[in-house]
Amino acid sequence: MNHRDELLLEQLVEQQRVEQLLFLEARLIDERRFAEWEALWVDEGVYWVPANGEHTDPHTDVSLIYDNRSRMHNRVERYVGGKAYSQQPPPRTVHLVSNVAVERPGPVEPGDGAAGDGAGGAGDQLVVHSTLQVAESRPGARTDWVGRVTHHLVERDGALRIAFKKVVLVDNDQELTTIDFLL
Amino acid sequence: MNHRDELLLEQLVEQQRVEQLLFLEARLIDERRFAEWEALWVDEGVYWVPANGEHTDPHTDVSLIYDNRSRMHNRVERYVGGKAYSQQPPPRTVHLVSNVAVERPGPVEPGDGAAGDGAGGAGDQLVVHSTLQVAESRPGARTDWVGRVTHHLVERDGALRIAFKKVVLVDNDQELTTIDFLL
Amino acid sequence: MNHRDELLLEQLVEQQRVEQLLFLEARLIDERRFAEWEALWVDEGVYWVPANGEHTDPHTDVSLIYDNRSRMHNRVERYVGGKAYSQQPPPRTVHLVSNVAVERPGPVEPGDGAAGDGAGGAGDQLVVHSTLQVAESRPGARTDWVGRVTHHLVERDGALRIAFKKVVLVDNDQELTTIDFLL
Amino acid sequence: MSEVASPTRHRPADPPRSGVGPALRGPGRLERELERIHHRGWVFVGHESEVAEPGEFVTRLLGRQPVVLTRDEDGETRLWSNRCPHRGATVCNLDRGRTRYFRCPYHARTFDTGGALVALPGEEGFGPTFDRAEHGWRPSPHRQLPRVRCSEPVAHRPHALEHLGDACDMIDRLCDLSPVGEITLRAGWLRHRIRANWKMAAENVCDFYHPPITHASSGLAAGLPPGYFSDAYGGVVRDLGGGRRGRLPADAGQRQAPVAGEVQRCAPPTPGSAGGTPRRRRRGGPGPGRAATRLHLPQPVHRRGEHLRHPAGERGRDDPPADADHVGGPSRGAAPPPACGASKVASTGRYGRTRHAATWERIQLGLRAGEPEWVVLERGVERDGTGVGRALDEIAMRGFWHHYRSIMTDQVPG
Amino acid sequence: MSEVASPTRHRPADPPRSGVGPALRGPGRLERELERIHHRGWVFVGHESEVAEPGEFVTRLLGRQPVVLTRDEDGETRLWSNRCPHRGATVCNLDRGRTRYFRCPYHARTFDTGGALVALPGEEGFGPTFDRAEHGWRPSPHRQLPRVRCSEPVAHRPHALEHLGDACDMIDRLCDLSPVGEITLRAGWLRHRIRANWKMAAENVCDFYHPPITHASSGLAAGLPPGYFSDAYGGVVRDLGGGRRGRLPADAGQRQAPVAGEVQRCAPPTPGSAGGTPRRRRRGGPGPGRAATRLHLPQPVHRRGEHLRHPAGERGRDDPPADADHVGGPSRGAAPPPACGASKVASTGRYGRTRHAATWERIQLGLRAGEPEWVVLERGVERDGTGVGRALDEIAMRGFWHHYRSIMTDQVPG
Amino acid sequence: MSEVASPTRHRPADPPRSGVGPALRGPGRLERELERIHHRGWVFVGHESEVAEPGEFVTRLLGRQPVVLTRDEDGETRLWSNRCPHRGATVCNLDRGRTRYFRCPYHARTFDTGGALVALPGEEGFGPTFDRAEHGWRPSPHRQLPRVRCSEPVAHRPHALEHLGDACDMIDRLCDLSPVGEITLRAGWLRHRIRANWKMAAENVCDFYHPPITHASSGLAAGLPPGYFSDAYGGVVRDLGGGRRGRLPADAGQRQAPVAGEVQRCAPPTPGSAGGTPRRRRRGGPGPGRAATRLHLPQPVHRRGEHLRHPAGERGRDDPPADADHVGGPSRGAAPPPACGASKVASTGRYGRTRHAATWERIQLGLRAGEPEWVVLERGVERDGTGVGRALDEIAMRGFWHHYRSIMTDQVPG
Ligand code: FES
Ligand code: FES
Ligand code: FES
Ligand SMILES: [Fe+3]
Ligand SMILES: [Fe+3]
Ligand SMILES: [Fe+3]
Repeated sequence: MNHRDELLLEQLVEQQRVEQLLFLEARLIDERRFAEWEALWVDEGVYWVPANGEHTDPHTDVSLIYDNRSRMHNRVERYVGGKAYSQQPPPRTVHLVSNVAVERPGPVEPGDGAAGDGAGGAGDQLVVHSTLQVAESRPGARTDWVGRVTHHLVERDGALRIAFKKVVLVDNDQELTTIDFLL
Repeated sequence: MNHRDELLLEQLVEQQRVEQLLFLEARLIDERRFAEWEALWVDEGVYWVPANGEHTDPHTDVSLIYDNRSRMHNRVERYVGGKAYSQQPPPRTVHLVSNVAVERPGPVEPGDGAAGDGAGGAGDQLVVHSTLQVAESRPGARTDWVGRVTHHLVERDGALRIAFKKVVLVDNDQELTTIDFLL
Repeated sequence: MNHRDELLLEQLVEQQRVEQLLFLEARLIDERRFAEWEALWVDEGVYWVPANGEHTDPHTDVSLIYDNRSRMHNRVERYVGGKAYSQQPPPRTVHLVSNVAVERPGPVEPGDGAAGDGAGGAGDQLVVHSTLQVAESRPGARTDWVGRVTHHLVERDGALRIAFKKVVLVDNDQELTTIDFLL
Repeated sequence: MSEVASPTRHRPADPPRSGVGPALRGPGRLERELERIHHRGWVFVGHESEVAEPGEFVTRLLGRQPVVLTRDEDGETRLWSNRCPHRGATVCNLDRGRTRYFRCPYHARTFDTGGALVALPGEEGFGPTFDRAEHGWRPSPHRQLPRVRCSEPVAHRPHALEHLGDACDMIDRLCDLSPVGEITLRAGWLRHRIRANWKMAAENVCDFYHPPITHASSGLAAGLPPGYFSDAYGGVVRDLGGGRRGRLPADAGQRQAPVAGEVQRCAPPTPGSAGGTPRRRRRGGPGPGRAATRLHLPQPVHRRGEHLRHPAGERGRDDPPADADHVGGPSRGAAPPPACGASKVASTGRYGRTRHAATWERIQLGLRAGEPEWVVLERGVERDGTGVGRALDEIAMRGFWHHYRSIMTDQVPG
Repeated sequence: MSEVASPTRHRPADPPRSGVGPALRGPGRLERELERIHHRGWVFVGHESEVAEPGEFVTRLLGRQPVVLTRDEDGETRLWSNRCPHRGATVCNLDRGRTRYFRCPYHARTFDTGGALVALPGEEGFGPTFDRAEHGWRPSPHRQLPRVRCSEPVAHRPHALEHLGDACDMIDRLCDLSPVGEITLRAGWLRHRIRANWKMAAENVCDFYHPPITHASSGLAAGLPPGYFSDAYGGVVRDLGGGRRGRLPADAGQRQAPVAGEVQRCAPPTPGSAGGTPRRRRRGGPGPGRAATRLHLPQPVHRRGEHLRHPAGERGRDDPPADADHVGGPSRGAAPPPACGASKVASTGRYGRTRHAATWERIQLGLRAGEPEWVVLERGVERDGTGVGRALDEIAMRGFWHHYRSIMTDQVPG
Repeated sequence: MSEVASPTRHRPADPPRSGVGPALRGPGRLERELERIHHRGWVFVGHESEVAEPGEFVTRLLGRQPVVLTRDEDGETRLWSNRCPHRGATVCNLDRGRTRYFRCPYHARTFDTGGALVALPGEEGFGPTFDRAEHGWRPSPHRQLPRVRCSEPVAHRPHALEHLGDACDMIDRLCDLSPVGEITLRAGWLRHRIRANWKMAAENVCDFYHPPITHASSGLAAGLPPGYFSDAYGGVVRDLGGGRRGRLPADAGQRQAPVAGEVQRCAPPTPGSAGGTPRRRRRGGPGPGRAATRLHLPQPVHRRGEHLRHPAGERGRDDPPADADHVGGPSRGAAPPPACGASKVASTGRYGRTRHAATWERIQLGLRAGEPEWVVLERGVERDGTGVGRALDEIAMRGFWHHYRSIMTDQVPG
């Protein structure tokens, strides 16, 4: 096994950790284990779903979601609460994660959400690209949401945790039905 | 490479075997190589596609599919037979597998199909979670089926084989078009 | 780690290289970095999207796309040019790649595009199977394209490059909307 | 041709030509069908075992009318219009569940299982004359659930029984299969989407010319003798009038259990039978599995372009205490379904569903041609006068269209 | 019942029954609504700050009419029919952008921002009498944008202001919140697809009976006192006639800023508040964030089967120089929206959108039942004579349907 | 305006305003078009080379009528209504194939390629007078395939040839390009879904004002000289009456092969040219590839809401023995298509398809505005009297709408 392959091997281990984290995140959302989902995040985490294209600034342009941890918490509270008091089924979802690619050191690429949102990839962060499909089912309507995702992951207490997540839906500039689930 | 990474490395090899098995299963179905698909199963295999949510019991609730090996065989016979005698194109499918996660030893989680269906993960079984999309095309209709899948895999004669497969479609409580293909 | 696992480990490294190449290709298309996409190809590359099923011959049957490098170049030129002179948004896409499987040495399988198109897997080529979904968004229309893909990859100057790509859409025998993007 | 021609039932020299084509399309037809058949006629809404306990509920859609079937605190089944009397929202939005109160998600008017308005916001603002009793949940128009063996929407009980006609006897037979004289239907429903006119599903269960073809393989798989569906085997099909039909297989009298005509065996999954674990074996047993029955409820729901999309509710059941050995042996142990008359309810197995859906969609495509409008349903037309046809005769299909035409032209109530 | 019954507004003994059901369906209704309301009436098309610089443009759809809003070289806002005068293609196919020329993608006729035809292929072939001036871009029928505070489609300015009525005052209040006396709306729009009749969104903003329920959690989250939406808290709802309504919360006078009625607080995301980077802190500050306002523009677009799908344009804005501290404190610092009258424009927060969409879809399902056609909107009907209702009274909903009926029966122009 | 206004073809002072808008929508219009044009008129159904051998078949949809084109045991091409004469199902459900018998999937009635009923279940039950000969497969109404050079639906051959008019000459030219005097069309079809009215595709092939724009880049890529499509280059467009048009490029006479007007070069893929394997080189050669021709068949199929979705069948072909060198050199070696008249069939290349679809969808959006209804198609109107226009003149578009109006108002048969 030559040197290049050894480097790849290290990347493999990292890749496996990253993939399994993303798969776990997906599963926690689908199973509505929101407390565990929140526990994947660092306190200063930022969760951003921009609207109207890929090159917007969350401070000057409207977003579909732009949450700090406290707003994330409120959001999932609403999901759980809405279920409790009335006969309203929550939407069912399946999150399909693919194209997981860890960004290797090198010049920072623009457009990854690193600039303008204060969550730019500091030295100890892993920047991870992936693609996401969310199959949503509610009574009478099946919708497939698809987008490209950027995670920033940091090591905390021996585990990878999420510092930043940006989901650019392919149709975020079009009419959309209600998003009352986590992307 | 530290100890944690070595464990991960072993998992990588296992992960690779598992993924490739699932990809092979998908391909055999898409290419209608049903005999080879059947050969992936152990004789006592159980193939279950529940209806009406995630928490049903196949013995007391209706299922979309709940097959033992003999019923599986009848099923694929019908697929092949239906094609033979009449001018009816079979549906074309592409199975997309993602989020493959091998369940690591630990307390058994409820809701994995381990309870209530008699196929619970005995010690030598690998419990594998994944997500599945099946793109189906028939004349005049393209449908995307999405669900979460649990496989139980066992080692037989040096190869992994399928002992149990459960597919929970995201919309299994809604009106569905005909399922005349393998999920 | 036994011998079988060591072989698997080598395959893992190769698998990682292949997957990351396919993910990169997907990303370059989605970000409309067409020049970089072209650079992934060898000069004699062939890009084929057959119509009307899986078993057609590009020399005697119509295809949706059947390009050599020069036609690929013209194609992406048109994509860029069409955008420039008029107020017409290009379609937005997300390519989701899954089920990546490197074909291991053994008897050549029929139907992989190896025969009849002159790009058959010579000894130094990697034959890679995968599944592809392309989520397309244009004003007023979201379409999901799904197909099975075969890549032939060759080592050039220390990097994997694409010698052949065949995309069999699941509904390539049905009415299709316009394909004015790379699959 | 603006209306459906009646098959000429008694003149064999004149081939009966049924104007099926126009009955599947044309502006306004669906609206009239909804009004005359699905909103005004008898429609199966649910079995009382589905709401066995007080507070249990299921929601259904009858044509375009959403309803809630529930059981009140006194143990009575109740059927409510799932349309809030305030501003019209659907009050209950789950498929099934159990609750003491139904709270409308819009302005939170809250009703109990007996329909009483028990809470509303800002009640004082409605003035001193406001009377909660006048603002309760509305019963679903002209539908109630009496305690017949098979629960049924009934306004005037005699009328409903008359509507069911001979089907009542079949329901009795079904229930008699159970040691306790009752059945339960709590296993849930399967819901289908079929891109064909809803009447394709209804007419199909009057069609006994197709089983030898469509059901050949499943018949063989179920151990039926070759030729089982043929004339020669000796069964008969009856046109009972009013859209009802009966079928009696030749071997009906030779069975242990009183098996009614349209019953098809549909063995439930039996993973244990091939060598399961002890635990599975204990639960399901090694035999061919317990019998199951399925109801098939075609209903129009949406209109898109030319097609009517209809979700045919299909419900499976494990008849509660009876096991396969009890009801009739391994090859044909089936319990009759609560077939509820008027060609709107019929039993069918799961295997057949797949092929039927494909066939109905093909008919939809074929009949869109428009020319000719009619189809020829002539087998056994010379036997129509007797009301009894041979096994493959199309007598019941002719009866179906005759009855449909009666309803749509006001000759009889739906 | 072919038309919408008017609520009987002054006879409290006669419960007002509004025929909402038929207003949501029926053949030809949408066409008539498009003609009378969306194509003929005043409809908000855009704010002039969206095209701040010459050559900036946005494209919109007014009912079925595509338009381009742009600013010409002289700095004037212009509204063009986005339908090529040659062969009818949409000339500009981007949501927004900046350009000097609009070139039709079919045959390349090219127009400048002032609508002049500046290039066409093969001009010589059109003969010596061809005059470019007769072949320019057409202004959108009867709509122009004057420089009122809130940009508005206006043909005869007095008429438009009359149409806006008291809403003009609210627009003034909104703009007065800005130190420079103007606002900008350049943050982009969110576009929703809701499977319900478009009037559900319009009527909803006249419905003050629902906030205590639907908005309870967001009200609490925003720091509103318990009971804020109730009668007892003291606010009032006014039916201003002509489809306009006003709402005044009890605490309106106690605030620093002149807050108009329908304003809801909708804090923008404030990741910085939990400990962001210095840079973020500089931009957004650690407080609850700057105020935002959103416009809500229900519009019918497509018809599929029974449903009307409508994209409700929703636009967010950071009012430019004002920050949260300036406009009203942490818990209720909101800027009024440019509510543009006629129940076609209303403010709403993002939180509410999710729940509203679900509710409107449920109403669509409930009212499809057809029986009964009407709904009862009676709260406070005995106070209708005064034009002022209590906080939860349904006076404005009655006014909405009264005005709708007037438009649809030609009693008043849209 | 309920009908399409005719362009005033001979009064240049009166700009021709064609009422295109109403022709694209309105209740009942599609039904009338289907009846008058797609079900009653001459429609291309297939080329006899597609069913070269006995038993080969292809299935097609003509408007709403499914048909099977096959070749019987005697070598004759036959066209059958793909609607079972029994109960109406589509008998054959594959796109193409080869078979001796067609077996209906519902009740298994079986027909041979000559349409004879050769098997049916339970035949004895139909009585002694049952005659298989009366229950055969129905020929598709008024359509048959004679052995004209380009297969064509023809009832009375003279009429069909009259319908084709000058197109016959073009078909002859096409076939003359082949050494054996015949062409084959066995390469399969591409099927498109375009969200625009089907007439957009039909009218487009009468529009020679757009090629300089839409096809500029592909023209350059194909080696055409700059200005090739312009008036100055010297080509002409003819209105041949009856919806037919001709186009003659200026260089038509300078070519080796007799190239008819509407032919566009559409080079097939030539991967070999850049350095393929010897095997590929043998098959395709290193040149620019062999010529290909494509038919373009717009057809309405489904209606969803406002739009007509139509699959335009597009078929590619490698003309059998001729290679590129033979038919006309590298840059323009094309074989004329079997253009079959009446603006229902036209040739077009694949490159253009992408852009055309987008344009037609934009026209659909633009013309939905409704105001004004008409579009101005005036280029060269002063030359209409001669029947010959310059290269960019809109004479053929005016002719198209004139003919369309004639058909729809019964002045001429479709
Ligand atoms: S609609 Fe149910 S409470 Fe108002
Ligand atoms: S349609 Fe715009 S230039 Fe012809
Ligand atoms: S419909 Fe074809 S055999 Fe009955
Ligand atoms: Fe059947
Ligand atoms: Fe609200
Ligand atoms: Fe063209």
